[in-house]
Amino acid sequence: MSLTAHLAIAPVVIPALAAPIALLVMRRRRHLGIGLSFASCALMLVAALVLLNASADGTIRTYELGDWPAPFGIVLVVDRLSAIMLTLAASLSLIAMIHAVLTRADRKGWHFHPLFQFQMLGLNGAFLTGDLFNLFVFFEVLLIASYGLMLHGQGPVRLKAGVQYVIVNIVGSSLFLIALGLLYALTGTLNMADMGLRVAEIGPDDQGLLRVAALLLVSVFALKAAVVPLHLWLPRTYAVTTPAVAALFAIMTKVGVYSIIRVVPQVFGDGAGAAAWAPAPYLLPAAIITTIVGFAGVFVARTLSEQAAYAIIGSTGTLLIAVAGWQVETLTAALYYLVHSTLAGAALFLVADVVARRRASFGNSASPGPAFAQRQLAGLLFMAAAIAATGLPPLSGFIGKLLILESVAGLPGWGWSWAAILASTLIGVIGFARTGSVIFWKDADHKNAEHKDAGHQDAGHNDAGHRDEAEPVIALRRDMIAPVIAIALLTALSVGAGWATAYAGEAAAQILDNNATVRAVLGEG
Amino acid sequence: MAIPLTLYTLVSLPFVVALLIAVSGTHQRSLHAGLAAAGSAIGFALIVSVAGRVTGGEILAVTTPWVPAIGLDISLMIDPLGLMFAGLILGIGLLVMIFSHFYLGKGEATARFYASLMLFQGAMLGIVISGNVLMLLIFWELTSLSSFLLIGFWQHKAEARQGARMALAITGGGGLVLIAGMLLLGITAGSFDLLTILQSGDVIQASPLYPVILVLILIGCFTKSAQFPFHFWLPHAMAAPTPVSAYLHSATMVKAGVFLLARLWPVLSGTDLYTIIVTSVGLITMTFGAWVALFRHDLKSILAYSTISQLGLLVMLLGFSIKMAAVAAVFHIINHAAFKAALFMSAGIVDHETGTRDIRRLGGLAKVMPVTAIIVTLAAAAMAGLPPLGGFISKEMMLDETLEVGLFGLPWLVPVIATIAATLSVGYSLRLAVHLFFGSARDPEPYARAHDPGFGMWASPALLVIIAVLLGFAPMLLAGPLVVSVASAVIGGEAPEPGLALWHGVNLALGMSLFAVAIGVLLLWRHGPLLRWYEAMRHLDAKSLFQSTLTSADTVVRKLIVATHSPSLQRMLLATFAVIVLLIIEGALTGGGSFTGTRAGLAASPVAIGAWLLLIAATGAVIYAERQRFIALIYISVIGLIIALAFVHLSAPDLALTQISVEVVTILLLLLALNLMPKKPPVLSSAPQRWRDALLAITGGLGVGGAAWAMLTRNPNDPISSYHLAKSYSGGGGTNVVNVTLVDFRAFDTLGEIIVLGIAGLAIFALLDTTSRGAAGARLRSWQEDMPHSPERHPVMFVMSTRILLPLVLAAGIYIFLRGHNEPGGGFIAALVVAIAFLLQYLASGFDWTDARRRVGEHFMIAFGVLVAMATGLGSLVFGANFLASAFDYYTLPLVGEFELATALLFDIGVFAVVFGAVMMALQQLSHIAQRAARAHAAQLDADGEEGSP
Amino acid sequence: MIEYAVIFGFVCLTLALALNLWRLLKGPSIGDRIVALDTMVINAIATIVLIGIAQASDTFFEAALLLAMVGFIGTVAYCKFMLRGDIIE
Amino acid sequence: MRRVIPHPGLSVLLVIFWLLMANSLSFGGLLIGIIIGIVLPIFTAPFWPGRPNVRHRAGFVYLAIVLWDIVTANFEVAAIILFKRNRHLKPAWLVIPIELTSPEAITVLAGTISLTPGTVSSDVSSCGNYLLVHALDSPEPEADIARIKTRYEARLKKVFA
Amino acid sequence: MTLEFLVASAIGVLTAGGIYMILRGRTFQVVLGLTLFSYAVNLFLFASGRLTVNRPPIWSKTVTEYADPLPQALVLTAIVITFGMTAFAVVLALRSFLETGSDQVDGDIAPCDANAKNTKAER
Amino acid sequence: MTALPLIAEIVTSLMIIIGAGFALIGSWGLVRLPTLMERLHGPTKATTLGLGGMLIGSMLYFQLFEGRWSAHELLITLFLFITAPISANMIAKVHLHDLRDRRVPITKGPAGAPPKAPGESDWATYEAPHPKSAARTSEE
Ligand code: NA
Ligand code: NA
Repeated sequence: MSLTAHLAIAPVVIPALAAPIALLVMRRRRHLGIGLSFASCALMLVAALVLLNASADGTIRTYELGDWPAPFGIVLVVDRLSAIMLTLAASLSLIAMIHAVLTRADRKGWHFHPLFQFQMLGLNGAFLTGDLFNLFVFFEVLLIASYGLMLHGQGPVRLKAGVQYVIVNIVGSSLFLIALGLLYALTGTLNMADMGLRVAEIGPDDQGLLRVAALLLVSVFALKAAVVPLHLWLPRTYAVTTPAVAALFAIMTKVGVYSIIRVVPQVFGDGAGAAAWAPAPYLLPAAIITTIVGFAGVFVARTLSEQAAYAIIGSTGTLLIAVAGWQVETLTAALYYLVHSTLAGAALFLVADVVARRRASFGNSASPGPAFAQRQLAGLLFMAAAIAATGLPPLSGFIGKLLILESVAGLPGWGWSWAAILASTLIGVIGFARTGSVIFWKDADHKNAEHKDAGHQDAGHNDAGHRDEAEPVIALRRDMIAPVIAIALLTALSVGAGWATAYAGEAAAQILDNNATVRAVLGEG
Repeated sequence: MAIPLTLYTLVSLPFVVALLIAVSGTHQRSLHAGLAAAGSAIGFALIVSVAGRVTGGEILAVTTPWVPAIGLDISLMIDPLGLMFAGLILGIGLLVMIFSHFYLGKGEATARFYASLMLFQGAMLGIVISGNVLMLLIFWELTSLSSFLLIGFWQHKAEARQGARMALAITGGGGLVLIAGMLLLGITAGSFDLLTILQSGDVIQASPLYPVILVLILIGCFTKSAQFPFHFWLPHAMAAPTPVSAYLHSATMVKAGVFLLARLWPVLSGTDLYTIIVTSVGLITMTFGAWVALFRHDLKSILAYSTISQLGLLVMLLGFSIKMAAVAAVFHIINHAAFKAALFMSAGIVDHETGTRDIRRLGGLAKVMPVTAIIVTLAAAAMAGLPPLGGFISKEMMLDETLEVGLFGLPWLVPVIATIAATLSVGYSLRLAVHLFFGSARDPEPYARAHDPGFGMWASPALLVIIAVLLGFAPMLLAGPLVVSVASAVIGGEAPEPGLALWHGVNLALGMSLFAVAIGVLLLWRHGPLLRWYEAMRHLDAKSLFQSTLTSADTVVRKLIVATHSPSLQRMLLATFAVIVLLIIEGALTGGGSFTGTRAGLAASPVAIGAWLLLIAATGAVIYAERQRFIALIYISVIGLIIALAFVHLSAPDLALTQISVEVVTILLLLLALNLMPKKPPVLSSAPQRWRDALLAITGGLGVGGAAWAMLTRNPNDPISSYHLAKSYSGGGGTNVVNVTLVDFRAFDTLGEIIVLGIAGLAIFALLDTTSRGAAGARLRSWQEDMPHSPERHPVMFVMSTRILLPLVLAAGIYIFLRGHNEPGGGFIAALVVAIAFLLQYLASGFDWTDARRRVGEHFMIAFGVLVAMATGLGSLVFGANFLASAFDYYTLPLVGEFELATALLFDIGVFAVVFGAVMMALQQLSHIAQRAARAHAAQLDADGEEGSP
Repeated sequence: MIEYAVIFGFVCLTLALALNLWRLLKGPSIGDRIVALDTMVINAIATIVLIGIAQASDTFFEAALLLAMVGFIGTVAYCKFMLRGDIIE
Repeated sequence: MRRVIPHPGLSVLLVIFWLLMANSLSFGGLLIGIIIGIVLPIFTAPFWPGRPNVRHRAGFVYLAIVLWDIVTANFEVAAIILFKRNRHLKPAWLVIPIELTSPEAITVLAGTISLTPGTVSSDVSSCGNYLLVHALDSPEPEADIARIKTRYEARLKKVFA
Repeated sequence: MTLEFLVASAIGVLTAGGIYMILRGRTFQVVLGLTLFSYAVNLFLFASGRLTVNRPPIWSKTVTEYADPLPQALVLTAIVITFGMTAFAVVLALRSFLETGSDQVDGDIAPCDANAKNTKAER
Repeated sequence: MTALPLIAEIVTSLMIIIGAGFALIGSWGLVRLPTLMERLHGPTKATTLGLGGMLIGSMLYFQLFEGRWSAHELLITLFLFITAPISANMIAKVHLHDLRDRRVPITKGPAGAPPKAPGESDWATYEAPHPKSAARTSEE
């Protein structure tokens, strides 16, 4: 068996090796550790790109761990959707990693690099696995790593927010287990493809239980995706997190969305009796409300990082509007917009950091401060990120929104969807224009400039006395590199939209074609 | 040049130039202006080069697929309409670039200015030569964005920022509505290709969606072209530098709405709905704008309202749905572009040279600024529609067409109002020229400063005025063919012969025109009293209305968002549990089926019932003693014990072992934390809150318990675990199926699981390592023990017993580890047991004593464990098997007998190391915090002291 | 005969556990509760052994052994907490 | 030999422990048991500074006596719990002067006292020369003290000589 | 009285107790609530293999009936993971208390509000 | 089973009954005895003879009925012999601590407050062990 046959496991193996090795070398040889971490991200990207390319022809690759045949062992499934998610995660990881290292955010606490790699391990595992319990395990890996990263740098606000974030997610994980228990009790399997086959054979007497399981499972995913009303954990958590981490977290809600896209058609598709498309009637209204709430948050938020956090919620809502259609076209739109919105969210957090780092005590709050270094450039970056986040042309958000608008047209409730998407875009634009014009255009009058009280400080910053607190005034533009890369990727996503949408379209078709997955996972029989 | 190349060059040139300017450095004023002007000139030349072919009836088009999934192609198309607009954009653009160079001061950020201006030029050009409506939308929104940047160019001015945001909100918002309209249009027409759409007028007008499409598109057009009631952003956009106003807010961007109306004229016009809406909006805007313009004092404000009025005129003409009106509109577009841009530039000159734009402070400037006076007077005459200028001709045509249209069944309505509007136009136009240049100087200060600018500055407006004049004298020669071909493009068929001439004989239109001039002069004469009357009236200030709407929206939404999103864990959890409970209920009710299944139950033994009672009682006790945290903890351990018993009873020995050992470690953790926390906190929630929570809790309990009951009373559905049972020994080499599952069948899960523990250990370390610093350190240093304590730290019996226990428990741990594959046990449980053995030493002999005897760091253990597990997994790759494939075999040694070696054991070593490392890490880090914090602080102080000394 | 002895044993142990619970809930002092818990652990060990006899299986021996090995740690830790606050110092 | 097996008693205990864990006698098991019996005492030596040397024969005698006492005393205490009314109970604190000096020996004595029902070792004096014992029913405390000293402490002195 | 009833009702009671405690609003109680809830969840997951007495999944040639081993393996994994999560939550609760002096999960300044006092909507 | 000697069955049953009986008696003592110090004697019953009986019963059972030599029950006894006195000692210390230092309303019990240790010293619960005392361990 050639090494390429094992490529499917690479996105898991790479960070799983990098993390412990980085942990071992980090204390003595810091640069080696950082280099390792970088190399790992780069290798993950290479592996993901190879898988992306390999999946282009429509082959669904499976990888039976321990050589135990599916459905008895755990199986990894690489289809186009997985490949897209892996590529996205790896790209994002590089951006976040570059930013963390260049801004020295990785030095503001312990174990940034091991935790970061473990986070990637969790993400990649979740995107690869074809086993529902294994999905749970990787959820936990990515969550516990995210707790560590979220609290990186600490400080009271972060700690307080961390408590809430952690507890909500522990509750969510518990609910996941209940749903898993029900599904195993009913179907006797954990393999998703197998489960999809077995739900079709469940008797009428067990339909209620099956539907409960389906709804429970999807609401756990919705909690991760921060769908209203299960979104309340997100705004503060993301707003106070170290920006490089928040940028990486842009993909965390998408894990929830990914899971919905992965599980619902495969397990609760047409054949699932009472559970067939069980979450569908709630998904669209929830998505619409999420969109509005998210961008309303952008409209009223007073700091860039908060705006970014709300933008994440809003974009997830928009994304789910498309997902809720469950058609090839809508899923195409969803996948394209998923990639876009993840990068856009990351760009926003990074730009917020660029601003905060230059405005000292004013942080990234929308209050006029003194002029700061590279203000125009930062403003330009912000504008680009905001354009991306709101979905204005010329960046990919616009194409994404056009895709969604076109694909949902004519579906039930499409008028609401359109209104929500367009209205949310407008309020988002107004919100970003307001904060942007205050931060980048308005100068503080003298009264304001002297008024630098402690409450003003960006919550994300460390308390006094932390070792890296006293950094020199930013003279270099190195912290702009990561956001520029993010925006460049968004540009590439616009320019290559034809190719990207074609790939997404084929991925969408593959998602909805259960038979193909079943054949690939369980064999021809 | 080949046509595709020409088109692509045309549309990309401005962007390239913008980029060049942006990267060319900040102090290159002339270079910036030069690049911008050159870019515009080249573009203009390209347009001129194709003009002949286009006016000759050829449509130049090129298409490259971009996003086929949505029908978005890179499609460019130049027909006469596009040609005319492109010419205006580039021609006036060139003049504006030149003018700007002289207008802008030395310190201005010219790079940003010209880059934004070129960005706008590209976007605007894109709108008019897009061959795909989705492309058009992209450029449409880009003009809003670039206009935002340009209006806000003087960023330090509040009115600039506000004006920019307002313009963005209105035009950007309108653009979004337009998106909806265009998408529906394209979906209805079956294509987003402009030419296809233009040929689908019948289909679209027959569609039930037509009214929706129409209204949506019109909103887009009206917002962009500042039509009532969306007009108010335009006057505030005048905060932009004057060249910007001249370019965007008179000649080009505001015409985008008019352009789109013209572009879609064949598709949308001709219905009653269209005529009524477009005509009345245009009419109202034309009149209203003119009326307000009459009373403004700021030159640019006068011009802004006059622009609104003129745009209304154009919209109205297009709304008539009459071919000849369309011809009139086309001709007026050209006229207006010429005289209005000239006027704006002149306003800029006046501002530049006198330091004010307040018409009340100016007057008699003709003496000191003769050139400017001539330019403005001629342009104003054109605006007033006085002969012999082009404006006169187009106004005549307009008035003539009004006679053809009856609105609301009233044939006189449109002509009468149009005449009134024309009158007002004459009024404000004359006022502009007369009050500026004639009479006496009203304020000596600006007058004293005033003089004509240099040639560079007045050349551009002069050229435009010459065009405006020539358009009156030789309209057919200069504009005739263009107007005809453009009008044909608008109409989508043969345009009627326009007959552009100053003199059409005595007709009603001439009468109306004369009336307008006469009354207009009257208005100027009586302007003073009129102004006092006007200013005595209350005016609805659209800007403050907009601002206050936005502010109150902000306040309300903010209140809502803050109220609902203030970070409250309790709310988050309430929402979560409520959603779950509702969904469980929904699922059960909708799904149907019976609550109790058919599986026969197992009879409960007395000890089971006893244990059950214990568990229920202990749970109740936890709730009851909730705030007495220590006692609640004791009750919790009872529950843990009962659950371990339950696992024993229910054939799950591995789980019992796990439960017992995890329980011990958990209790230690909780006690360590509790020591530094309040032991008995005050009541937090009110009685109603507690009842609410209790209700939710009971419902949740019923739901989950009910689901468990339903599950337990059903027969299993041929679970995959029968395979595991069958293959455990033969395929996995172990008889403990649970362990074989953990280290073999589902070793990947276990890998993830140990990594979770390892990460938890690392994260805990990261979290606690900083405890000695900052607020936490201060709190720890000042921490007062809240209970009286015994002075004895290490009770002798305890210490001595743990010393004999250590080797014994370690031996037990090794045993549990080794036999885990075949009997209950395994790496995880063994690790906990071994960890507990060492924790006992910490507990009895203290942190320092034990820590000093520790040999391997926890970080190493965690890393080592993960690496061992990974290496085991990767090892199988060497043998051509998949990741984590296991191997085992039986060997026989003399005396020893048969024994088994399995790679799973190696994997289990990894499990052991990670679990041990993580558990030790968590407990160690959590113990002795206060003392360690004090010590760390002292060490820090020492270090600081040493650093301070030389 | 052994069956009856086992049933008798289960009844005794169940009663014993119930009595422990009573003391656990009643207190009055913390020490009383800790004693009750400690006794409960021992009775639980006895129960596990008896289950082993009743099921003629020594699969559960490890559970009993483990409880005997580590069950007292809870007791000791609770006591240490009452005495010193910091259980690992 | 001393270096490899510094504490033969502990080593033997571990071998027996291992065989009991395995619950079977096999050569393989014995082999592992011996390895463990050698390795673990060395490995855990730092955690038990000054491991005392024990006289094994005296130790076994002591163990036998204690086991016998446990059985008999248990019946006595059971009788007390079942039949003696609280008001007839005569609980008492016994203060036992001890001559043992090593903490290990004191611990064994205290443990013995606790294991033989009816008495619970409650505390040691801060100088280490008195043991505080609670007796459930001790009408004659002095006699109980004397019994403990002669029956247990005296023998322990021989064990930990 | 069947074992199934005992287990199901115990799961229900533990869930209810857990939810109630989780909603208490102070970190330590919440952690205790999570512990209760996780007991319930582990039992639930375990119960997905149905209840079996005296048939532990230790393979032997002579035995044909076993308890379902898979849920047991899953619960073991779940217990371990829950332990890691609980440990982290406990530490975080303590750390947050030490940093802020409050063990309440709510009632802290939101960054939202902290910045609001310096930031008025621009007029 | 019929082949088995009746005496074996009787002895095994007896051990089980004795074991369970003692466990119950110990727990009953926990309930009925007047204060903590007296109650502390109850668990030592369950520990020693109660559990001991049960374990001997188990050993006999596997030996006689299953035909397996089983002695690992002794290990449980071993561990309990080591751990039970520690538990009792620590609980007694808590009681002593409660009596004098914590001033919680607690009945001293029929035995009253413990006498002060003779000589200069006090009980270790009230006074940290002296530096050279045998009661002092693990201090560095
Ligand atoms: Na597992
Ligand atoms: Na004990």
